[in-house]
This record gives sequence, structure tokens and C-alpha cells, in this order.
Amino acid sequence: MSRPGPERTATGLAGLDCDPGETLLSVRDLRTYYESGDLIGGQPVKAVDGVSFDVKKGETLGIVGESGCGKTTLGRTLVRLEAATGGEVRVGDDDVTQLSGEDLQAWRRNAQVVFQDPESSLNDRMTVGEIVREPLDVHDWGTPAERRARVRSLLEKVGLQEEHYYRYPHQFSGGQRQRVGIARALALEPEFVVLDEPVSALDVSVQAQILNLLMDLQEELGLTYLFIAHDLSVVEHICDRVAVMYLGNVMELGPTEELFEDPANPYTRALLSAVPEPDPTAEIDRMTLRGTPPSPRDPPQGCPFSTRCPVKIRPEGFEDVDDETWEAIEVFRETLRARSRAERSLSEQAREFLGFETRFATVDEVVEELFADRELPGSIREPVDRATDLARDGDEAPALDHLREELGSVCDHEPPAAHGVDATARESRCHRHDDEYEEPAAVGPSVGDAE
Amino acid sequence: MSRWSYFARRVLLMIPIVFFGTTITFVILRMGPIDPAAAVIGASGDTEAYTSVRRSLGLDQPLWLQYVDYLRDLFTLQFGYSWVVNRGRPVWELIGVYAPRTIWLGFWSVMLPLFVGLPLGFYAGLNPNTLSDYVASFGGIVWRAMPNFWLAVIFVAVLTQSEQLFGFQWESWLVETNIVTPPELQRLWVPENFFGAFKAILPAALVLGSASMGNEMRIGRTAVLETKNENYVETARAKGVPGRKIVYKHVFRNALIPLVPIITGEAFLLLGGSVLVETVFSINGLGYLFYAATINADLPLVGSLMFFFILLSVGINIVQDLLYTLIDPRVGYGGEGA
Amino acid sequence: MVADSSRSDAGTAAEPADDRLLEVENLQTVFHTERETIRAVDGISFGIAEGETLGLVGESGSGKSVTARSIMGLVDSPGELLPDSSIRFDGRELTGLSETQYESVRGGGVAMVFQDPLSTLNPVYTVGNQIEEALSLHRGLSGLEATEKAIELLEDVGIPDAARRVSEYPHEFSGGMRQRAVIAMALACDPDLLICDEPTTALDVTIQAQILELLADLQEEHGLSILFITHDMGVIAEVCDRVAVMYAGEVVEQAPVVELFENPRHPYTRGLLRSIPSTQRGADRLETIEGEVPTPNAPATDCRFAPRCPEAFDACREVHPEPVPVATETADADADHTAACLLYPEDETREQAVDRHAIEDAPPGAGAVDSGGESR
Amino acid sequence: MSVVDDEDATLRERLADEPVPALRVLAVVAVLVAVEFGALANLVMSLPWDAVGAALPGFLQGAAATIAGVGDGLAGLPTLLSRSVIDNAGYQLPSGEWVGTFMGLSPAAAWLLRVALIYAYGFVWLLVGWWSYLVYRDNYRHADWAPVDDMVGRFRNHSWGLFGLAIIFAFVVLAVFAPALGPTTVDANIADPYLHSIEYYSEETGGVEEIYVGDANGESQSRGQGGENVGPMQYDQYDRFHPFGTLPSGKDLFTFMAAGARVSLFIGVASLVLAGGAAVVFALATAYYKGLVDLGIVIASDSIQALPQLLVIMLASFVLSGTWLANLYNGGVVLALLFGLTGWPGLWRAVRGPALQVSEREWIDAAKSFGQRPSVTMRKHMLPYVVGYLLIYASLTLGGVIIGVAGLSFLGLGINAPTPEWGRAVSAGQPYVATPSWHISLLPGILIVIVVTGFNALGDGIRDAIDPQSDVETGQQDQTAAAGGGA
Repeated sequence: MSRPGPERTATGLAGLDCDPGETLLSVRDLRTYYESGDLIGGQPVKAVDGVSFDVKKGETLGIVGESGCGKTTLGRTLVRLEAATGGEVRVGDDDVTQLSGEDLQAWRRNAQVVFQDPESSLNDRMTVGEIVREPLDVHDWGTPAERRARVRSLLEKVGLQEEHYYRYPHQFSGGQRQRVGIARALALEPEFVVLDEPVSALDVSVQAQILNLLMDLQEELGLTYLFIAHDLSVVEHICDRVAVMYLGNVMELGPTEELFEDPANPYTRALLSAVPEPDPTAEIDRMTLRGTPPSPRDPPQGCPFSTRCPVKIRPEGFEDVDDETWEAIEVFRETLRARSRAERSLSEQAREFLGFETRFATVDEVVEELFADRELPGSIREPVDRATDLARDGDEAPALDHLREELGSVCDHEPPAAHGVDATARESRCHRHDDEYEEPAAVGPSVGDAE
Repeated sequence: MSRWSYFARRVLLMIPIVFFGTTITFVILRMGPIDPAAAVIGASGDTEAYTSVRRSLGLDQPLWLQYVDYLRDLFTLQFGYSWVVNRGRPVWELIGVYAPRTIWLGFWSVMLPLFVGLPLGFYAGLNPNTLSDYVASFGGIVWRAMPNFWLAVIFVAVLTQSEQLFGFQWESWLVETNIVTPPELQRLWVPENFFGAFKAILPAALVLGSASMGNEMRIGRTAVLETKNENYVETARAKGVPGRKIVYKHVFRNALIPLVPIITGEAFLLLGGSVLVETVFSINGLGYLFYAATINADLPLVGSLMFFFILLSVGINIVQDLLYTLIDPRVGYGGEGA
Repeated sequence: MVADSSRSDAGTAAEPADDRLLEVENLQTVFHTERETIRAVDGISFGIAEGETLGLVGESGSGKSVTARSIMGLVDSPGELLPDSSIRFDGRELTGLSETQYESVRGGGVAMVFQDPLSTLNPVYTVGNQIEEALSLHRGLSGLEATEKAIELLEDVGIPDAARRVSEYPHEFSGGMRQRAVIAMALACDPDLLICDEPTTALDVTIQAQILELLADLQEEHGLSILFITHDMGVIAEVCDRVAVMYAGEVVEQAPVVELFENPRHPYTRGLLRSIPSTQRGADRLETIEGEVPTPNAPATDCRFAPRCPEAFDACREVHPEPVPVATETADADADHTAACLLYPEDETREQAVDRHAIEDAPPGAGAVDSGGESR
Repeated sequence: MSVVDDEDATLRERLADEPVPALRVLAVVAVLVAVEFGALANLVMSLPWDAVGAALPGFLQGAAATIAGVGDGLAGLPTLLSRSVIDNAGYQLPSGEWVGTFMGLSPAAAWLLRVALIYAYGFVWLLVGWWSYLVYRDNYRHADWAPVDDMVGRFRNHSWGLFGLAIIFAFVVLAVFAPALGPTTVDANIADPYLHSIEYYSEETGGVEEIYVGDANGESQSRGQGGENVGPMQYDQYDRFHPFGTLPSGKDLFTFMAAGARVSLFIGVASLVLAGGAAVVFALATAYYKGLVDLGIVIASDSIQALPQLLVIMLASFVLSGTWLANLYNGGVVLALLFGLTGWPGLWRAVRGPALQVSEREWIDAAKSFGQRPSVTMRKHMLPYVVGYLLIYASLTLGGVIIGVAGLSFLGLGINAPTPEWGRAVSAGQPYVATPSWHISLLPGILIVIVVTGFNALGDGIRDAIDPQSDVETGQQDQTAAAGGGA
């Protein structure tokens, strides 16, 4: 490159200069918690809860997951928009979460973000030229004339025209604004770019333009992308490797092709099977998940996915209980969980205190409905009755504890470790990868591109 | 965070506010050259009396100790005695005498706008850009722009001359009342007394509530306009709810939410305005008492009254939060659905 | 603004079926702003048969949602339906109805599910209260009876612990549960036609799958007709029987779902399908449609897609295409497949085709192809 | 490429490139300044420099004195629109001929002419301001379109806002040109009436006599019923014209009002600069840092707001009444300080919402992500959005301050006694409201209503101009702002 590039300062971050294919960024047990606004006590929101992965130079690592899974927080933590609660992010010998002063500035120059919302990511009282130039000004890049020249070349590079320099964001469409956002992110020639849902606010036809542009730029500039998205088809198209997140954890991580063809983790499988195919003739064997993800304030004790997992391991001695009964137990637990989170109004608390009936006293109806026409073996009937008694008094938490103790399996008690699942360094967190259990794929419907 | 822990948090926040508010009062009282003791003994200039007054007021102590004493007395609700305005009477007793008139005045100057301004505003919001909307809106703005003291002066003049101007005498109309005297607040449960007291306070309450009336009208109008465009109103229409019911059920209740702080905020604003209105109408209320204490340099009385006002303001704030928690189920709800 | 009033009377609706539950003809909804008049929906026609699901697909600004609101009679000033528009529901013309007359149609005949379930529910009333409101309006239920029915409806839409949930406020529900509650509210009205305006766009895929499954079940159970509006081709492929593709206020192509996906004829539909990454597995670059969606602020005298169309020729800028039947490829013999493009009908020469579009487009009495175009 | 290079030019270079339009603007401005240069110098000299001078260290005092001398000299320069050029003071001979007035016009006509000319002059300034904006936009700005163009465009079409602007313009001209607008001066008529004298034609003696203004005032009182009344647009028996009539003391009400406008405007603007500055700084800081900073300022502002504003100002201005501070600008400085110190919480609350909203925008994150300094981020990315909202509330609050100041002076507090203040006129006229001397109370009140309405309208106009969508969100804050603490 002939342009006057910013000299990398001698102050470190030597790790950025690694060769393509080597590990650029190494994330280990990263945690980011948000304190709740409550002055007195209160659980923090565990947005990212112990995440480990590597990012290799020149690759595109996709992070997918549903809203609230912590993928955006993860991206923001990597570029130091959020402070990490624990763990580390290594670049060579430096820990990004601990950087300060000049080192931090060096990281800020080399790690950039493209934001999701093109409406909100550009200051609409500044001209496009000023917006793209601002990072250059902050880092004292070249002379003012050189900066202006660089901005013009950047605009051209992202598919805009030079004369757009003095236009305001209002005069652009969503796709063009996103191009401006990309130009701004590239101004300082960063090594690493976090793309936070860069196309999800755009229409399909425009989305394709931006995806093509991103891929061209990566090729030309040797960029490393962290691509955050909820749209699996986009991730499949653009990413080299994919990490699937659920409730602050990476459930599965591996090369895109293998992961999409033969997903190993039950959550990945459910997620993939939920995506509607743009092909009306496709026959899908869909796994529809029950309920919604639990609150990240109060994640399950064992596997994060255990509350919704369709292939959850049964505890010993209950393998022969029929599926519907077992499902009813899971629904019962889900109901109690929802109740324990529901808020009681003052009048309800008073009624409860005085022993009157409240909407929470309907637990018997729930039990009735779930278990009425079922033969329950004593080993199930007993804990259910006990839990019902506890819940009737408004104590859902002990009821839940009791059910977990009596009817919970390894999924309810221990967080699963990462297991290698095929030859390609793919990892998946699920107890079923243990030798003693059947693989998830063996017990659920078939999912994946390989049909 | 539940609604009630939100509410508890708000109440907790009131403590430092009372503390700082009281401190500010102390600073104001002490930053000027006014010597409370000198004001107490007046022009006689007797050194001995002066020293003894100083001592009994605690002025011979170091300033920080005075501050601590001042805080301790107020926070234990020992308001002390008036020294100049009504020498030797306990402040509590004065409040007991003066406060009812102010409360009576304040009550009606909150109620009148509520029952006049709000309906007018809602009406204008339901019929935007019609002639009646313009008249109501413009009227509201001008009505709000009128200074209370001036409006009071005009009211007094017009009412005293009502015979010449309108052909009937206000003072003897329906019930015999005076225009510029405090209302009689004895035995209000007797309808006649009640009505008399109401009529006596009506002009003053109208004046004091004028700004609120204009405000509530304007904000009521915009709140209705805004609520009308909410998605849930469209949903209600989409499920076939008749127009009238949409207005009553889905628009009004939601439009009331932004009005809660307006109404309570105004209730507090009335305290300041009461000085002028009470002066013009010669209603010996708290505002008037405060004014008299100020210009007579009765600083102990001023300090205690100010503390009383701070408590009132904090109380109104708590009422506001309570109203909020009652009217809006979302208050304090930061969490996620289950 | 004069030229187009009778334009689509001639063309469109290849099959004027009277047995259809909803028949929209030449619907034109415009919004007046200070500067211009936006023709958000510009002369579209389609119909929905009983028990059928019609998908309305298009990018943002294509007029999908305005179409839904027009059918529900929810278009308020500064928007209006132009005089020649016609919406017939169950044989009854809706366009001229007064607000009071419309109230019996809304909910009772046609119910609607909106995109954002949170803002759709009134935050200060419990979910049960809002369902009971619909129940009392359309089924005359009240009191305990209504509450029981509301609980039943919540159970029907798959909300667990409904007896407790019925007395909770919308903010206490999660996104997916809220949308279920909104659907329950729509069902409370006992409608024949359900309009779903992007009902799953605000939801996650796993929740979307739940809701789509629920809608399919309910359709079967209640024999509902559904107008399903979305921008997601995947969802369309999954839920719809027939599809109408909208672009800049017009329906550019209409066909049964399999036919449309396998044999897209309009260049826009083709481009749209090809720009979805999952249709191009393995391709390095995605095909794109260059340019941006225009805002329709004047009656069309050309093809609105022409500036972005890879197959555009000179006439595209002068003649406004009308929907014409095109050859089908699927086995479905009576598949009525129309496309509004000068390339069709393909069995005619290009000149013939252009002439045909020009004649159909021209208002009676005015011979010129571009009438009305020069006036602005 | 040359085009592109041109676009890189700085504003100064662009001016040098194409100087004609800018020079034209400059020439007009120069002419406008020249004709009123004396008045300008006078205005500068009328500021409370003595206090500043006294505060200066000794060796500077000499220099200050020299400058003061020069300033006084400049202040003496003749100006076009002054009383001495178009004089309305004179007397009428029995023949009906006017002596001493401008071109022998009647005092009413001379006064009206002067008022018209002054307003025309002010209007020209307004036009020049608009013109220079256009010149800048068309000749020197790179961008063909900027968001501010839309705002200006919306405001231009906002008749209610324009109505407000017109009123505020009239009010500001009244305040700025107060000495030239009044039919007489504060010094001569109100402050030191016995140090000045006038000539009049006496029918008794049949000749021109001289009399102290104070004595003449004694004969031109407005005291309602008893026949003593000089109403609006009337002459008194010394041939003095009183556009608004006279006060009970016989002093000219219009002169009083014009001078009072100046005091009100000064207090309003000064207190708002103080309060607005604090409000913006705090709002930016709380929105950017949130958390404890926010909590601290919430508590501080709530504590101040827990005290009834008007009562606190009343108390504090009384407590301070004996100090040097209270004598600055006849007590105006103290009031401005007090209104500023007690007023910032209201303004802060009003702009905190918009500031928080802006701080949630992704461009703030973008700025953080490439390492922009917090102070620059606040200034560049947040301030432009907050300032608009500040203008709205400043406009509303200004009306409130005017009412508040008037309310205090109605009670006899605040502005020191002989200095004109609107509230004092209302107070003076209180006994005469229902008499022929109704004008004393009524006219100042009506003036206040008009000015406050004008500020409200201007605020509405600005709101709709900067934020055409939202109407309600901001509505909440209006109330305390416009109510002047309940006065």
C-alpha cells in the first residue's frame, strides 16, 4: 500500500502483526455482567458468561444467537465499549481488557465497529466527510489535506462518490449510510472489525450489496471480521467459522460448512431447523422449542439450554417414563419458573399474607391439567406433590429446588464442558457428547443441510 | 426491580434531598449581613439584651455547632418560636393557624384546573385543528401567561365593582362573603359554611390555578393527540371497539400518565405563588406568613417554615410516585417478560 | 393525478372470482404531505379464497402494510383511498363504509395481528381485560364467562398457566407470549379473515417457528383465510398458498407459491430471490439489485423497476406495464400466474407486448401512452 | 481534480476567493453601526463598570480610567435616532405652533416618528442577519443542503412561532433602545426630577416659563376618580406627551416601562446564560457518564427544587439587600444570580431527557470506539442536539423570569426602589384599577402577558422547527419553566 499509513507505535500490541491464519485474538473465559439498577441487592445480568474462542487473522468469525444471548455485548466488550467483568482477551502478550493509555489507543485504532442501525450510527448534523474523517483527526493521521484525500478514497472504495463528502446522512438511503459507516470503520486501517448485525436493518436486495462489499474489502485489505448476526443464512454465506451463543455461552463453535451440515449441539440443531427455507417444496422436520430463553439474571444451574432442550438427558431410573409424562414434568417446572419470576403486587402480597386466594393459588389447576389423566409412578408423584404443596404457599423457589433434586439429571446440575465433535476442531457443549449418553443427533430429528 | 422496591428507592432518595435542602436554607440565612438578634431587639440597641438574645438563639456558638443544632432541631421537628412577627409563639402553633387557609386555597387551585383545564384539553385533543381547538389552545396559552399578582389585582378590582360592571353584587351574591379577607373555615361540614368558604376562596383559587389550568389544557391536549396515534389504539379499532369506548378506555387512561407529574408539580408551585395571591386577597396563609417573617427578618421562623415547605415538597413527590405506581403498571419494571 | 383513475379496470385480476372471501380491486391509497402526494398503494388487485393464505411480500416502503390498513379501514387523514378503489369482503363493499359501519367488519369479519406485539397491547390493562373486551363486543360475553373464555383462548394459543397469565399486564409477557396474546385477542373476535402484518419480524427464529406453527394450527382449526404480510421469502415459502410480490406500491407478480419460487418471471422477483444468501449456497458473490427502492409520488408512466432492472429496454421508461398472464411451469394447470412486465406475454413479439401494455394502461379517451406524465 | 481541491479550502480562503458578497454585507453593517455608534458606546458605558473598576488592582485602575474617558467621549458622539435629533419635548404657543420639537411637529407625532424609525432600524438589522445567513449559505458553504436549512424552513412556515419572534423582536428593541424610545428619560423624569427642568408656555404669565420636572410631575398625577388623571396618548398641562399615561406620581409610564423592559431583559438573559450553561454542562455529563454522576446531580437539583423558588429568591434577595452585591445594576445582578442558581434544575431536567436520548445513539459508541475524548464527544456529538432543546426551554423560562421579577417588585423586593420595574407599576396602580387611571396597572400587565405569550410562541416554534415529530415528550417540562415560580 502506497498511502501514508499510520505507524504502529512501539508501545506494544505486537500481537497484531501476526501472519494470516495465526491467532490474532484469543478470548478466554470472558465474562461481562451488567449491574442491575437496583440499589439494594439485585442480580447482575450475565450477558456474557464465560466465553472462550480464538479469532484467526484474516478470517470471518460469525457469532449467531437469538436476541439477549449476549452476542452484541461480546462484540462490544472486545472493542472496549463495555468493561469485562472477568476473563481475558489476548492479543499477543497483551490483555485487551486491561489495556490503558497509549496501548488502549493503539487497540482502538486497530479494532473498529460497524453498527447495526444505519439511522443511528451516523451523527446527522455532520457531513459524511466529517464523519469519516473524525477517526483520522482523533489519531492525528497525516496532514489535514492528506486526511481529506484519504476520506475521498475511502468513499470511493465503499462505493460512494467523492462529491458525497459534503452531503449529510439525511440525504442517503439505509444502504448508503451503512457504506459510510464501513468507510468510517476502515479509515484507520484497522486489523480487526466487529460487524454488529451490519445488514439486519436493510432490505434483502440492499443487504446483498453490503455483504458483497464487506467480502471484497476483506480480500483487499486482509481484514479480520467478527460478524455478529441473528440471520443464519447471512452467517452461512459470509463466515469461515461460526460460534452459536445461547444465554451468554458459546454452545457450539466450528467451521461454517461442517456446523451447518451436521450441527452437533441440540441448540444449534433447533436453531437451524427453525429457519424457514425460501423453498416451498422443502420438507422440514422441525424441532419447535418450548417456551422462551430464561432470564440472564438467573440462568439455570446446569446447562444453559436445559430448560428448553428437546433431548435433555433423563436422570437414572426414569428412562422408561413415557415421553408425554416427562414433557408434562418439564412444563410444570417451566410454569413454576415463570411464576417465581412474576411480580406480586402489594394487594396480592397482602392477600397471600392473610391466606386469601390469589392468582398464584391456581397451581392445583395447573397440576390437575398436566397430570390428571396420567399414571404417575410413585417416584414422580411424590416430588410433584411436594412441589405443589410448596408452590401453593407461594414458595416457588424451594419447589423448583426440590424438583431439581429429585427429578433433575446431569443437565440440571452441571454445566457441560466443551467436547470436540469432529476432526475439524469443532467444539460443542452438551452432556450428550459424553460417552455414556447417546449423541444429540441420534435422539432428535435430522437437521442440517446434508439431507 | 419490582414496582414497590422502585417506590421504596424513591422514598429513600428523599432523605438526602431534605438534608441538602435544609442546608441550602441555612446557608442563605447566614450568608448575608443580617443579624437575627439585632432584628429581635429592634432599634433599642441595648447591649445586654442583645447579648442575651444572642445567647438564647445560640448565636454565640461556633457556626458549625449552630448548623448541627439547627439540623437537629428541625429533624426532630422542634421548630422553635417566632421572635419578631408573633413574638414568643411556637412555630407549630403559627402553622396550625395559618396553614389551613393555604391548604384550602391550594386544594381548590389544584382542583379547579383539574376539572376545567383537563377536560378542555382532552376535548381539544380529540378535535384537533378545529376552531374550538384553536380557541381553547390560544386561550390556554394566554391564560397561562398572565402573572398571578396582576390577575389577582384585576379580580379584586372587578369584583369589588361588580355592581357597576355586571349589575350584580358579588359580595352578597348567594352567600355573603368578603373579597379580601381570609375565608371562614369553621364547621365546613355545614353546607352553608362550606359554600361560603368556597365562594370566598374561589377568585383566589382561580388566580392561583390559572397557570396550571393553561398547562393542563395544553398538555392534556398533546397527550391525547399522542395517545390517539399509539398502536394499541389502532389495535382497539382493528378489533372493532366503538370510537367512544376507545376514547374513554384506551385514550384517557393512558393520556393521564404524563399528566401525573404535571399536576403534582403544580401543587408544589402553588406554594411560591401563594405569597402574592395571599397578599393581594389578604388571606393570612403560610405564604403571607413567610413574607411577613422575611421582611421582618424573623430568621428562626423563616428557617422553620422553609423546612416545613421542604417536607411538603417531598411529601408531594411521594404522592406523585404513589400515583404513578398505581396508575401505570409498568413503573419500575426494568426486567424482561417471563 | 387524473390519468390513472380507471387504469386498472381493464387489466388485472385474471380471474374475477365472486366466490372469494376478499376481493381487492384497483386499490389506491395515497398520503398527502406538504410537498407531495405519496402513492403508497397504487392500483393493486388481488383476492383471497376461503381457507387460503395469500402472502404479500416486498421490501420496506413497497406498500404492504398500507394495503393491510386500507382493508381494515384504518387509513386516516392525511391518507385516503382514491375513489375507484374497491374492497369487497364477503360480497360487501367496504370502501364507502362509515366508521360505525366499519366497526362491525373489524374484528368480526377481519381481524389483524400487528408487527410489534408490545405496542399493540395497551400497557395499562391486563391481557385478560383486552381479550375480554373483544369477547364482549363480538360474542356478547361478560363477567366470569368472558374471563373463562379468555383463559381458554390463551390456552388455545399455547400460553402455559393461562389462569394466572390472564390477569397479568403486557409488559410481564415475553415477546413471543405477547404475540400469542395478540393472536388470542384476534381470535376472540371470531374472524373469517386474519391479516398478519409482519407478525414474526420482531421475534427470534425459534419463537418465529412457534408462532408460524400456531398460525397454521389455528387456520386449520377455524378455517381461517389469512393475508400474510412479510419481507421474508423463507416465511412466505413456508406459510402461503399464493404470493403477491409488491414493489413501489404495485403488485408486480402474483402466483401460487411453488410456481413463484420455481418459475419467477418478473425481473424483480428473480433479483429478490437471488439476493437471499441461502438460495445461493456456495456462490462467492451474491447477486444484487443495484440502486434503491423509489418513492412512488406520481402516477406511474413507466415501469418503476426499470432503473434497477437488468433486462430493461427503452420502452420500459415510457410504458407502464400491466399484469398479464404468463406461462406456468408447474404441473398445476390452472395456476394463474401474472406478471406486470413488458417482457410478457412471452408468446408475443416485444412490440406487440409493449402495445398491449400501453393500451391497457391508457385511460379511455386518452390515446397517448404517457398521458399525465408531462403535467409535472 | 481542481474542483476537489477547491472544496478543501477553508472558510477564510473561500472568502478571499469570492469576497464581493461578504464585503457587501460588511458595508451595510458598517453603515448601520456608524449611524448609531454613539448610542452603542453609551450602552457599553452604561454597564456597571464602576464595580469592575473598583475590583481591579490599583495599577490597572489608571488604565481603566483612561479607557472610561475614551468611552465617555465616544458615547457623546451624535447618533441618528436619538432624542436630540428627533426631539419630542417642546411647548405649544397659543397659536397652536409647537416650539422645540422636531420640525415643529406635535410631540405625539415627533415621538411616533422616532419610534417608527427606531423600529425600522431594528428591523433592518433583522434583515441583515437573515441576508448574511443567505449569503453564507449560497456562497461560502460547501454543502448544498444541511439539516439546519430544514429547521429554518420549518420555522419560516410556522406562523405561531413567527408571531412569537415578532413580539420578542419588539420587546428586545424596546429594551435595547429604551433611552431613545421614551418620550423623556429616566434621569430627567424618574430618577432625578428635581435636577432637570422643562420649559412650557404659561397662559397665566403669557410667556414661556421654566419649571422643575418634579414640580411638573406633581401636576400630572394619575389618581383615579378625583379628576387627576393623565391617560394613554394624552398631554399633560405642561404639553408633555404621555403615550401610556402617567403613574400616580405623575411620572411618565412609557419611559418607566421601556426602562423596566431593559431591566427585565437583562435579568432574564443573564440568569438564563447562567442556568442554561450549568444545565447543559450537567446534562451532557450525566448523559455521558450516567450512574453516580447522574445520581449526584439528581439529588442536588431535587434539593434545590424542594425549596419554593419564589420564596427562596425573596428570602435571599432580602438577606443580601444590605450588601455591595445588591447595588450592582440596582439589584438586577443579584436577581439574575438568584434566578440562575435556582433555575438550572428546571432547565437541566428539561434537557436531560434529550441528552440521554442522544447518548444512546450509536454514533456516540462509534466515537468511543475509535478513542474520541469524552469532552470532544460531548461537544461534537451531543451538544448540537441538546442546544435546540435548551433554546425551547430558555424561551419559556425567560417568560417565567420576567413574571417572577415583576412579582417580586410588586411586593417591593428585588429591584431597588426608584429603578423602573414592571411589577412596581402594577403595584402602584393597584388602587386605581377600576377608575379612570386603570392604565397604570393594566398596561404593564397586558405587556407582560403579550411578552410572555411571545416567548411561549417562540418556544413552540423552535420546538416544531427542530423536532417536528415530537410534541408531547417535551411538553412536561413547560410548566415550571413558564410559570416563574408561581408569581
